[in-house]
Amino acid sequence: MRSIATLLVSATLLLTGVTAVFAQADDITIAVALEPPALDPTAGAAEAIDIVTYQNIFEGLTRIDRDGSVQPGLASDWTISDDGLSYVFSLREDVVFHDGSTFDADDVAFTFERILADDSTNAQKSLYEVIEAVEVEDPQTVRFTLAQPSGRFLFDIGRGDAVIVASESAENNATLPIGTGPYAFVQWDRGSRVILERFDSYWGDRPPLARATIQFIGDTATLINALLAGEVDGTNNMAAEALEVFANNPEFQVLVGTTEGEVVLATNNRIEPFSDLKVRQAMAHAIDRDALIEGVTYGYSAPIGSHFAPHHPFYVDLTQTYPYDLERARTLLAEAGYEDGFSATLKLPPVGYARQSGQILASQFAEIGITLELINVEWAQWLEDVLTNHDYDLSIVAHVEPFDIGIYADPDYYFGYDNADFRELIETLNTTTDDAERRTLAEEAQRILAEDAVNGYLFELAQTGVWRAGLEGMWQDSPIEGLVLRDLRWSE
Amino acid sequence: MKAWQHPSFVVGAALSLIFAIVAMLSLVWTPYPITEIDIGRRFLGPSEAHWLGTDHLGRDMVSLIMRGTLTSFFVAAIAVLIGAGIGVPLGLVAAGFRGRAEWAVLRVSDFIFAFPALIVAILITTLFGPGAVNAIIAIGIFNIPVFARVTRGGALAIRPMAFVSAARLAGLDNWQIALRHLLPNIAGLVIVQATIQLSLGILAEAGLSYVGLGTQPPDTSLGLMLRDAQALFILHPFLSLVPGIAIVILVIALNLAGDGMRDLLDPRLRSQDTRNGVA
Amino acid sequence: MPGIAIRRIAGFVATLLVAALVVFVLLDLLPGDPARFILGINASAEAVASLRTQMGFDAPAWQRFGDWLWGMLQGDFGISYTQGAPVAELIAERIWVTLPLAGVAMVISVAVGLPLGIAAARRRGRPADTALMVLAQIGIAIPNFWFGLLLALVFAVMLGWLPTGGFIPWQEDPVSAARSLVLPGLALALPQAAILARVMRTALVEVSGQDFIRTAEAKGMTRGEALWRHGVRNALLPVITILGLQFAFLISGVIIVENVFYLPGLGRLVLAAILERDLVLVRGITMVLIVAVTATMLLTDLLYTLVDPRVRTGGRP
Amino acid sequence: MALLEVDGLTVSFGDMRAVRDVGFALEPGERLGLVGESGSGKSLSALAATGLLPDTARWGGRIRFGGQPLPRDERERARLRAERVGFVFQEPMTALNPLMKISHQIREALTLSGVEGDIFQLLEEVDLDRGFAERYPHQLSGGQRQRAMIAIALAKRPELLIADEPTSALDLITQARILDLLDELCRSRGMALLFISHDLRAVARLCERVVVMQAGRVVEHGPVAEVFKNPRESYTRRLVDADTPRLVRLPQSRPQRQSLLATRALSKKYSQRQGFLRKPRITVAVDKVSLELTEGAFTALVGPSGCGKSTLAQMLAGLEPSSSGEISFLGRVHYGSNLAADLRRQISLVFQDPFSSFDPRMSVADSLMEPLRLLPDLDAAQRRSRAVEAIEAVGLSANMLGRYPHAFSGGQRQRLAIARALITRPKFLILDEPVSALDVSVRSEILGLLLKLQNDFGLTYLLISHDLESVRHLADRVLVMSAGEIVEAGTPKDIFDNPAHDLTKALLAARLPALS
Repeated sequence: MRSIATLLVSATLLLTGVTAVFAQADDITIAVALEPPALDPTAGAAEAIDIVTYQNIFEGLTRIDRDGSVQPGLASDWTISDDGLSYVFSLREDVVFHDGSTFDADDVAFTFERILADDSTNAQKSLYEVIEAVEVEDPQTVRFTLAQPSGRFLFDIGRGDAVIVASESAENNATLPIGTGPYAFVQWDRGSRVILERFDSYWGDRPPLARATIQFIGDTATLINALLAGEVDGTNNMAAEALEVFANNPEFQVLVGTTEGEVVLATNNRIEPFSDLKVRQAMAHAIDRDALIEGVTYGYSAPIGSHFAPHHPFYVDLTQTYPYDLERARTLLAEAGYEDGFSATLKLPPVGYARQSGQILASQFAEIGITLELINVEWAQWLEDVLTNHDYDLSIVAHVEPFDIGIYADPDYYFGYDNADFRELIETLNTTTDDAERRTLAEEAQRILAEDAVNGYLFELAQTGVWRAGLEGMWQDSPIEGLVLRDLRWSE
Repeated sequence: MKAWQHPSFVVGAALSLIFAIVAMLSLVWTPYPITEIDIGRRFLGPSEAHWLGTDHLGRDMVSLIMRGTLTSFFVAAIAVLIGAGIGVPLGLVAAGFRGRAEWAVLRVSDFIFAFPALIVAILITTLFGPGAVNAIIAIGIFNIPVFARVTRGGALAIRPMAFVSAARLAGLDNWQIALRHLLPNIAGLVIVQATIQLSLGILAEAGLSYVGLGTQPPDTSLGLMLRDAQALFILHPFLSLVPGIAIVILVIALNLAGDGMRDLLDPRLRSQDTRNGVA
Repeated sequence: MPGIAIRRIAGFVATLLVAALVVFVLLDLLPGDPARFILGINASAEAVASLRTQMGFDAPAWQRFGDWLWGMLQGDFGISYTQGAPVAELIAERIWVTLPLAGVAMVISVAVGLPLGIAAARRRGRPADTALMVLAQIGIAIPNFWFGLLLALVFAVMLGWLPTGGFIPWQEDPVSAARSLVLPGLALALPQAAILARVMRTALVEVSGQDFIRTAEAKGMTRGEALWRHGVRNALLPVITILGLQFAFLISGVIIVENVFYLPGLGRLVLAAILERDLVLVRGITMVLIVAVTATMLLTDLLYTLVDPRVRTGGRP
Repeated sequence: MALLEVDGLTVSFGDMRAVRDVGFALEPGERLGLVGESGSGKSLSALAATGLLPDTARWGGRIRFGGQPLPRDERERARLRAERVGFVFQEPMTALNPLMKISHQIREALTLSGVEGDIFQLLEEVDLDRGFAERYPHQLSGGQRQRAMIAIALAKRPELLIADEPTSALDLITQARILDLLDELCRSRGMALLFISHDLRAVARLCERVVVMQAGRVVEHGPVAEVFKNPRESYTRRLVDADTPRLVRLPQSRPQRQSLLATRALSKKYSQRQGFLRKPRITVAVDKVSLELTEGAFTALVGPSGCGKSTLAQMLAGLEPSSSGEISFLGRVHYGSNLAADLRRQISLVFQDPFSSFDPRMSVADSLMEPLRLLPDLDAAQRRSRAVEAIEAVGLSANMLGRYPHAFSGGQRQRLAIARALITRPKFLILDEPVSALDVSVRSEILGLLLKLQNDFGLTYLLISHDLESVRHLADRVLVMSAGEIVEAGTPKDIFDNPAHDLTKALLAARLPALS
């Protein structure tokens, strides 16, 4: 009898004990879909790494702000030589790493040597190969010498791939990240969450929240439940179909913004029939972007007409280059010799937008006689088949790197787009530092891609944040991969 | 006892049959094509044009349920055929030859049982890519030991019967005895097990589809419909309830039919009702 | 008795060896380059090649198999490609979610399934029996991921009694940790409990037709007493066999339910590892799960031997 | 006042009425036999009298125990059984809980009845060594189990012992001992006995009065001596007649002294693995048997169960390989399983159990014609005519060929089994207990048929039986087998008059006295 009573008591405790710990004033739990495989942003491409670490644990010489602009980071100031080949950075003085060691120019040199080393596993190593030399002039000054001028150098060194690490701790950053950021790593319960804590010796403004938990929840339905039950305070990316749950709920705020992700119908320009411009134009005419955007993102995304983010200052609206026109599409197909249409495969990676876009596009292309066979693949297989071996007809994927129009200049890239004029244009663009000139060149590049209909340009992925009411300081847009915590605070 | 006097068998068999007919019908006709996507018509409630409304892509739910049932049935049925096609001969060999053959069959089936089914299913779909075919293979492999055991058990119960010795006396070898006497006498058992594995297969397909490794769009299955509707559960619970309830009813129907068949076929269980009745 | 135990244990070891070989071969066939996966879309071929060498992919297959096996015997499962941490450590972190979860589910299913099965068998043919068996049918037929979500919706979102998911490590807050396992445990246990109830009922009905039950009645017990004192223990024999198999099913169910309740267990780890081509990790977890399932089957075998004197004393096989 | 009074008892399962209007009474200390063939309702009547009917049964009528009506309340009835009635059932193998030690099962009976009793004393009373207390049922032989069962029944010091076919699963020697034990216990304890059996001799051995039942009704009752000596009802008379079959062996039409089959030092050993590393245990089933059968002879092979007689038969029929030794059949040597196909058709076997000897999924015609594959030259018409010939030879009609086995009674099935055995026109027939599974009333019909067929076709018979008495009038030669060896051989007269071996003597001693 006693044991039953004990059992009952413990069961009651279990059921009614501490329920959800509601957010206190300086504490937050944020849900993100993917768990990073490791926590070193300089040794892996996964966006999930940047979500946790970028500008929270680690910082670079520059940092990208919420509007995409380049701001001073660990470098308080810099000068650029007239030929655009030499950059001299003045470093901040009062910076310490989370392990207490001080930050100086040697750390900068170490970081870039590590990126450029032969056995480097930095995913974006090619971006930094423009660097010829990194010289320490004094503990607070570093000089970078470039092989050629680069219009995007300051942006690139502000990316997660180039955050500054210390030689003493770099090796362990995958599991025990030591950076200079406003938040220090506390613990990582694998499969569950990462906990960060405000770093009291941070050089900059003291962030309002003392503690942040990043919880990994992959399943949308589960995420909705967790938000509704008050177990998490927000997420940077809620599946579009579920936004309505929160849109009219006074306990939540929905923040829709842009990202750097252009969703394209990647087309293998190397092979028939896609090597034929008319076929690509016909396909472009057959895409009903509005229906697609409504269907996939419930209207939360912006259409694009070329490979360029709409929120970028250099953006040109080219969505009407090949407007939705089935008649025109059929005519073009006929002109190309495909009166009866053709069949093609569409390889889709395991992300919701790709799988759903694929289904809708297949239905749209069916109208002009193009039969798409949908092949769903996992990322590993996608990387091998599509990206590495170019063994595909069509695919749908989001290119999430900021300002990545340059990928079209590589004829060996998986699109197989080989245009000498475009290559020259991009080369000029890369070495141009003057803003107005850069704008002209970028606009021209967008136009070429749109007219050549290299890929089907679908839409810009939206950032669809859902946050508990009363939370402030979130980034509405996502000009760079990351979830920056420094400005978050609870109102009152 | 006559079949129609067994109410749960009648209910189960009738429901299973209805599902099967509806599923087969989808091969030649559905109210709307299931690949026809019309975003403008999404999330419609039940109406005359769409009896069960439309889903998040504006597809007709009735058509989807029909086709989804077909896929679920098909996957489970082929997996059962694989399991029975390999498992039954293995079981017969084990019971018919005993000795080393039996030892080997038992070890192999123990071995398959020891693998966590879903992990193997995931490995298989990773090897060959996700899709219905690989779901079939994965589920089918786990049906093999089940059928092997049922067959062996049934055949071992038949083997000591005098008519088997009579057949041996008549010059039949082990193979001939297995085919002529053992197999026909355990056919009922195998069919019962097939019904039960069919219902388990449907659940397994749903599970695989849930982790994204089962049926792939634009095709659909009941499990995939459930997965698609999950994130919409709060906004449009109907989209989850329809395939969910369809799975529950279908699985129950198959189980009832299988249990009923077992009652009807197994004279041992039947005679329990008149236990001690003959003395 | 010792002879039987030794034979069973020898079979156990042999099964594991073959399983290790199968797992190794199967995983070596997987398409997709793990190095490419880690480094992503824009990495250079050079970086990929360099990573491959670092990961020791250049040795011949048999040698890698041998190294792996030898390592496992010493508790070294290798280093995860994607997480850079020892696999043994990663598994050790997660296993304290998965095993307790499977355990909770097992306990719930036994605690619910067996009494219901006995109750139904006692009331065989009466409305209570029918009602229980209808419930059992429904329990078997509900896909457990769906049931899990419904549970979360009702008990976590609507009632707020239990968390919707997530997991606080045991050492941090054992009560919270235990609370996190209640709903997933229930979701996992439902079909198992339903199956157990049916097996128990069938077994008991079958046993109740046996002569020794009549003997017990003849001794002066009521039918209920005879079933309880003599029937249940005999009916447990088939149930024990089923329990071993159920553990294997539970392990599969765990993978799905861990996803629904975002529990940091082996199931989610292995799923992610497969998708990321972290072969070392997949292999390690698969082996651990196989060991768990095989060991459970071994245990149920031995338990059977304990319960049934016929097996123990080498009487009837 | 009667101890047990049953009046107008009916028991039914659904629409099936198994017992109708049955009545009998039992005085304290009296012994009553309940006799009938299977399905006559005798066991149900006894179970009904103490409230042990299965749940699915409905009963009506008047049952009084010690003058009081049988309580309606289940617990009260259980109490009655616990304190006043002991039971012994037919199948000792399954009547004991396999998971409990014997001592535990006896103690339970003591506890339930509230009687102070000593387990060892009870075991002693049923002639069981006290060491058996700590054993499990499967570690006991059939006779020992039945003794344990009796000890359980006696534990409560019952006024009435109900014994339901307590010996029919046991061999003859054990049967005689159990009957002796029951007799002695009833006598020493002054216990009443309700003895249910199909065996008239056993009833005559134990009981004072008898009730004869047929198809759920009482057909006759009265003192044993009277009923069995002068049966009034034809049914009873049939039963009594069947007890002493008056079979007439026709004189040998073609007496032949030619050898048909001979064995030399024929042995069969089984090895059973005991454990992973232990040596296998060798069981010798047949031990260097040498025998000879002459053409046209009727030889009986007699021995207790487990003596190896069936294994020997299997080797002779070519179903089992021998471990050593050889068999010479029609002048050609074989070793059991390598019997040549053209010789196989010369040997047939009739099995004990008529219910399992036909594949329920095959028509009678198909089953009968199965052995014809040994005669591949026959065409379809010839095969058909063989089947007709065979089925008519056993007294059934050709239009039954299309039916399935379930449509036939036990006796008919055994006729069909004989027809199948004859279809290849063999010279040699092995009869493995061909009538022991049949009701007594049809046994003599089948035996008569076998004798007639032997005469008609000049067959050589080897009849296997555990019952020496039953072969007395049939065989012209008897072989007695014990523990794998043939221990005695001779004419029935030799054997019965001058038994040499202990086993033979024991078998003869175990015979129950004939009714008349």
